[in-house]
Amino acid sequence: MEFEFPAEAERFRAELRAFMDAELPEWWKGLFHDDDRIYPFTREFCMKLAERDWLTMSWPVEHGGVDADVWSQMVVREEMWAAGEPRGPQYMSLNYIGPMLMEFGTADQQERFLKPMAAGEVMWCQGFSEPEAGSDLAALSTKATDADGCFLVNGQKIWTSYATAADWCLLLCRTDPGERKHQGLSMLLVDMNTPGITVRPIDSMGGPKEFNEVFFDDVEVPYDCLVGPRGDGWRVAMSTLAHERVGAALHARVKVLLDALIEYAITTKDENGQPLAMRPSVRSGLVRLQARYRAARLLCYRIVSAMAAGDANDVDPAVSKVFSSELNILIGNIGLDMVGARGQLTTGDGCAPLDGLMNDHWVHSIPQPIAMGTNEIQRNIIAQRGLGLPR
Amino acid sequence: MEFEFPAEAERFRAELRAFMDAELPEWWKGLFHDDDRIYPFTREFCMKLAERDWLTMSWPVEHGGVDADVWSQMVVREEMWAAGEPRGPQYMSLNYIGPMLMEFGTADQQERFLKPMAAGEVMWCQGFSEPEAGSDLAALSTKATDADGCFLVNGQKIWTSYATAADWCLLLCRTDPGERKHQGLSMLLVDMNTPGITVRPIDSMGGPKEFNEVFFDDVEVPYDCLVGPRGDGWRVAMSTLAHERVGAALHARVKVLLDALIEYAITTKDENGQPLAMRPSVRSGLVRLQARYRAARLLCYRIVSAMAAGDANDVDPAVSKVFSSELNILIGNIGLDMVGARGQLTTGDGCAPLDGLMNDHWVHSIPQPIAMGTNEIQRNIIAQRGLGLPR
Amino acid sequence: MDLMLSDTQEMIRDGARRFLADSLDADTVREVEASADGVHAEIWAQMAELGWTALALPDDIGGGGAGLADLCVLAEELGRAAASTPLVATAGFAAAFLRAVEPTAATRDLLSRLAASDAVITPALADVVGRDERSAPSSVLTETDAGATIAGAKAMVPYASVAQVLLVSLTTPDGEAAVVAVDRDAAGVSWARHGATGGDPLFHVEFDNVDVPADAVLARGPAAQRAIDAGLDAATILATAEAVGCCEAMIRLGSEYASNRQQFGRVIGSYQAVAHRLADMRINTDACRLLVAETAWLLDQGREATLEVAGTKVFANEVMVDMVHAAHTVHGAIGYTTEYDLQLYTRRARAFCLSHGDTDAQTERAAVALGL
Amino acid sequence: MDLMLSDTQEMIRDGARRFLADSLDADTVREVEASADGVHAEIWAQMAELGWTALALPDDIGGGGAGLADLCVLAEELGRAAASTPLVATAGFAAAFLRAVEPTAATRDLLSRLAASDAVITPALADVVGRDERSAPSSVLTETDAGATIAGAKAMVPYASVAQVLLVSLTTPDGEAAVVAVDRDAAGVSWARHGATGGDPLFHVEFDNVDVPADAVLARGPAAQRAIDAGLDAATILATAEAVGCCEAMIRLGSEYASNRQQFGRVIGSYQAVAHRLADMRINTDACRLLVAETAWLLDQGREATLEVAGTKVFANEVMVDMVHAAHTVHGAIGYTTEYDLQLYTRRARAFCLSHGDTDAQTERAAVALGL
Repeated sequence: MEFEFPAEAERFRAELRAFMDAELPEWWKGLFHDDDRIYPFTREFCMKLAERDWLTMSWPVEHGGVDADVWSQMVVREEMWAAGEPRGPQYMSLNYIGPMLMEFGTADQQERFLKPMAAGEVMWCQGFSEPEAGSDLAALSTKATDADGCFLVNGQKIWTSYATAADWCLLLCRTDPGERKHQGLSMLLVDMNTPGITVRPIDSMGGPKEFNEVFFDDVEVPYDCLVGPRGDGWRVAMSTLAHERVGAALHARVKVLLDALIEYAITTKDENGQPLAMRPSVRSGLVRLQARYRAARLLCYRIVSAMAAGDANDVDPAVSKVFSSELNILIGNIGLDMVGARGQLTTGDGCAPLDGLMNDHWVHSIPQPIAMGTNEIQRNIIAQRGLGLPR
Repeated sequence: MEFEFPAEAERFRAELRAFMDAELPEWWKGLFHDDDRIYPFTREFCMKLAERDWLTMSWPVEHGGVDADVWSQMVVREEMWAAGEPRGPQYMSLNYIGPMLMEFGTADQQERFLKPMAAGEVMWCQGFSEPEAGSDLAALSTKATDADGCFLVNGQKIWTSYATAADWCLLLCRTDPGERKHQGLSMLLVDMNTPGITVRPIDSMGGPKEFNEVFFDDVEVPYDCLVGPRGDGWRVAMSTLAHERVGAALHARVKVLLDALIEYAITTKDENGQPLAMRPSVRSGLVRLQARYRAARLLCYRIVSAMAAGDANDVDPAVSKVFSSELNILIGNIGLDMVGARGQLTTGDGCAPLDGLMNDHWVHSIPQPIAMGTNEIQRNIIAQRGLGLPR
Repeated sequence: MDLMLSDTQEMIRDGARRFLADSLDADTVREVEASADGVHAEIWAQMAELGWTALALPDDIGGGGAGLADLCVLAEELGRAAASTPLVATAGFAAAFLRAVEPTAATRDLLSRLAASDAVITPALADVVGRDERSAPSSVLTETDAGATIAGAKAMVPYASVAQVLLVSLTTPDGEAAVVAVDRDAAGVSWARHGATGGDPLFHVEFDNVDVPADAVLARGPAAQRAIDAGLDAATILATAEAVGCCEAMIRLGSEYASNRQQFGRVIGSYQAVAHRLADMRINTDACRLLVAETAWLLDQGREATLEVAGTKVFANEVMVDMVHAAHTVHGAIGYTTEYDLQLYTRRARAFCLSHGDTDAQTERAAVALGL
Repeated sequence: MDLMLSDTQEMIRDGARRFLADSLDADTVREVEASADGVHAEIWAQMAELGWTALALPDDIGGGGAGLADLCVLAEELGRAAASTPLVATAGFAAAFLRAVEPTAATRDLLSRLAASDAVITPALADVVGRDERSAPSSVLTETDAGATIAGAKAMVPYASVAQVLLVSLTTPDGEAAVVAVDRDAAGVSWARHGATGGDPLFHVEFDNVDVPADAVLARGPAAQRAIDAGLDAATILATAEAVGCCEAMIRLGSEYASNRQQFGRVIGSYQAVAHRLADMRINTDACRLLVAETAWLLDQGREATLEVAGTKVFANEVMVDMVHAAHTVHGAIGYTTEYDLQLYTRRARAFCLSHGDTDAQTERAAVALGL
């Protein structure tokens, strides 16, 4: 066992941080905020990452990557997530849409789609969930039927982040009948500028930009935009989601918040001149968070270690996801209690402690136990695949 | 609304406490401990209660009670449970076996069985659970078949508290076939001295006296010991269990422990002469427990208020049971942490804080979320009957 | 001992529920939240007309002669409807504060305005630099020949833009506490709304050498502190009753959603992960309501109830934080959208946990009251 | 960064698991618990023979040259089997303590006895009147012409009846801390077993003016305190590894039971109330194990790790208390019986949470280490 990053990964981290310090503008607070500058900025930022070979560094050289080792990839994930994911939607392209194309795409598709991804020029969104198909994804009903030399897509997707800005959509839909509901699905690549696509933003507690509904009304999708075998989209999707789960470094944001809270506790004094850090609840709260941060980080690294050792399994990512998302909830709540009554004031209010950081995090933490497979589904996976319990 | 006991109930409480202070011997620590004096003492104690009309005071006058009001009954429940239930198994006779006989028994059965109960002369045990029928009580398989002018009982019961000391057993068994599993059950009154009954004590974490298995091997039970309609035992049992749940004053023990912990915190000093009460974790722990104790008490009183108002429901007892049993777990754990490392020492060890009270309570609290219908079953009841959720 | 609602309480509950069902739907709540004052002025006016806001004031001054326990029944209904009104500030804090200070012509006048339901009187306690309402203020009261002058700034003042009178806590040059009734329209008073996540509109209020008459100083020294505590205790319990109403709404929404939403061919409410979370919400909400009722009853009896007020708040803070996340878990993504109503309640519940004395402050008060 | 077990660690794990499966079934654990010494002497002797108890001592003194991280793998296996051995006391505390003090002939001798696996050396730190191991002792060390004399009484001394040497913390007449190696068989030493719920036999040990040679005083003043801390840190992490093993056993028993027990026509493990509790146990146990591994690795590197030791203990205390009750919930009544094995583990896990620095003590150490 070894609990340090390789020296070259740490050197890379320092370089990357310096780059980000220089590139991230003052106004940048993270991806899901109400600011029109966000998506254009992420595109620009990704192109700069691409110039340095840092955008798709984990990809093989043939596809525009540099075959980076797993710990350098972890450095990227951590630093980006800590900074509120300035890559915007493109983390999806490089983490799992690209790898999916490498696994299931034709040579033509790889040539056509991977290059722009590696250059940081294209934004993708993911069209999986539907109103009636959330945890039960295989219940989806968006249909692609055969028309004149192309698919004709009709249906509706929901919770599609980035759909207002995206150039392409990775669409899971039903092309064929099947005996069981996860049969007959196919994965399509859909140009978001195709006529018949309507995007309706859904306002959320986190702001007006977080989710969308996407409606497909007789949308023509060329046959050469089918990835993987027709009717075998479920397998493609599952492989994709497995990549998605590995990509999350949810602990990295916790570290940012924890450092901010520790500094706040040390530097903030009450009217008797006593620093907040002397309050017993603050001491025990920060100690609990610090230990849990360590655990969340190690649970995430375990997945990578196992992958590197060729010993990956389905359960470890589920364990990590539940633990890290609940830690994000916990730090929001402990942090709000720490800063006190004014924690309910929002970013920009002159009286808001830490300029509303804890309130902002609290709001954005709410969907974490729900997103990327609810924690209930994860616990089912742990119980059934990890402990052998019956369904 | 009114949040005080009636004055006469409080007067009665003072009288009862004085009586118990005089009657409870030094060695008495509660019902489930390893001491042969316990059951004989409870019998003696109950006869003294009976002399004062306090044993079955809730019963109607015709059956040996004094028609006591509900709040005086609550006083009895609280004081007895606070003192570790010195009535022993007889709380069952007066709380629900007697009332069950009043509801379902024949005049002869009432004459025969209620008198000795009211006199405090008889101990009953409850033979419901079986190895394969726990939460799923209706799955029980102990059979009573028809023989020469009597039932012949064969089967096995488990978790039968007091079976080593009991004179009679309230036995739920299967007399007839039924389409559904809760049909064909009957309630029998079984003399524990009948040949064919074998009692095997099951040692538990709480000591050697807490549970038993009871084996029935061709046990003859006269037909006149059937209570309620043959085959309708499920209804009799459900009515009985409803009475059982109302009877619990689990909060009363919490009050005893809380008072002991508060006193301990105030009087115990660390090596710097600082009382334990100045520790932040002790302060917040005791405050949390105190608020929860109040809530547990009120949730219990709500059941009684609703009954008194003729407005009882199934959900309130379930709410009360979950809350109070979890509070008993919580006070065990907070209490152990408060007294520190030596909390793991057992009663009688000279170094054990509070003579092992918290350790003793911790052990005995473990089955509380399981007993009297597991908290999972109670939550099902709350969700289904209280919130209208589907099964 | 009787924990059933009284006939009066049932009447209040049913009346309020009917009234709010007719006059306040969720879209109206959204409009109110987006409005400049952040208050539902009409509902407040109608509540005043119905005599509800003066319900708990003595009948000899023209109030309803009922108790705080009765008012809590009303507050719970407001919480269920996510209604934003100055009830907690005015009928909670101001009424209890004014009844706790030494009676003067000025306090009698303010009380009779409350009883006549024609004033919003709101506390301005937390200084801009302080932590909360109980932190010693740095805003200053200086006596003058004509009366007194106040200078400073307050944060988190509820409903300041619709208030007629502010009850402002101050420190005198010799370090004594004082509370002054300030005409909100007096020269030198200005206000700006905070951005905040909860349901009550909160304001930053500046006092730029505001002159007040001598009789506007309602209390000084320990008496001022005691009266503030009395006001805060009543407000805390009333706010907890509102929060209980929010929890009831969360349970209602969650139960409806879980009874209809299907996944994997089953209604999700049949999964224990969902059903048991809702059951726990039921349990903790019931516990909170009973703690509120008992505490309000004790206050109505004039009993010392610091332990009960503070303990109730500590318990409510703890369980409501959990309930907020449980409610979102039950709903999945839909509950996070602003189109759906859940967020109206979860934001209010979370803000409640931070308000009216946080867990640290109330734990310490309760611990002292427990003799620790 | 590599969180997979090393080859050595896999070998230790597999070897220990095989060995314990062959030599220690649950009935034997019950016999050991009921025995006078409360220790599985044979297993200890065989572990010594296999070189496991000296595994983490440097090879230049005859140890195995491995690290605490490796020893933790062994400790977890002992926990899974509910084995009671002096590993934590001897290979944990004593070894780390002796390596932390100024080397003398006496410490070298003790270390070589540990390396040769022919001594049980156990800490006697907590005074009868103190709270825990870190409380300043009132037991006294007085210097004499011939060496020193110690007087006092210690509580909670693990494995005293099978120990050869006790490492006793004392206070000198001028208030300085000191640690003395006392021959357990020296005149004036007497012991009696505590009644306790955990797995380690604990003893009350009296020192009735016990004479020791001058070189038995191993450390004094701040150096003594630092060495005690080093010993306690190693013992804490090793004990946490054992407790992780207990949790693994609780998960194993719970999963087996839930996979077989039927109620309402379904295996109870198919109910989320059961399955998700077990899943949470899996999550928290994994988290504990990784925290233990990282912390042991830091200690092996000679890094400052107070924050990590203390934080790991705080986390373990919190989650293990929950896991104990979750495990009993999964099992229902059967888990409460002594015939069933669950109680062997839950009693150990709960006692662990109270031992090796309770949450208060470790929280404070961690908070200081965090810079608070």
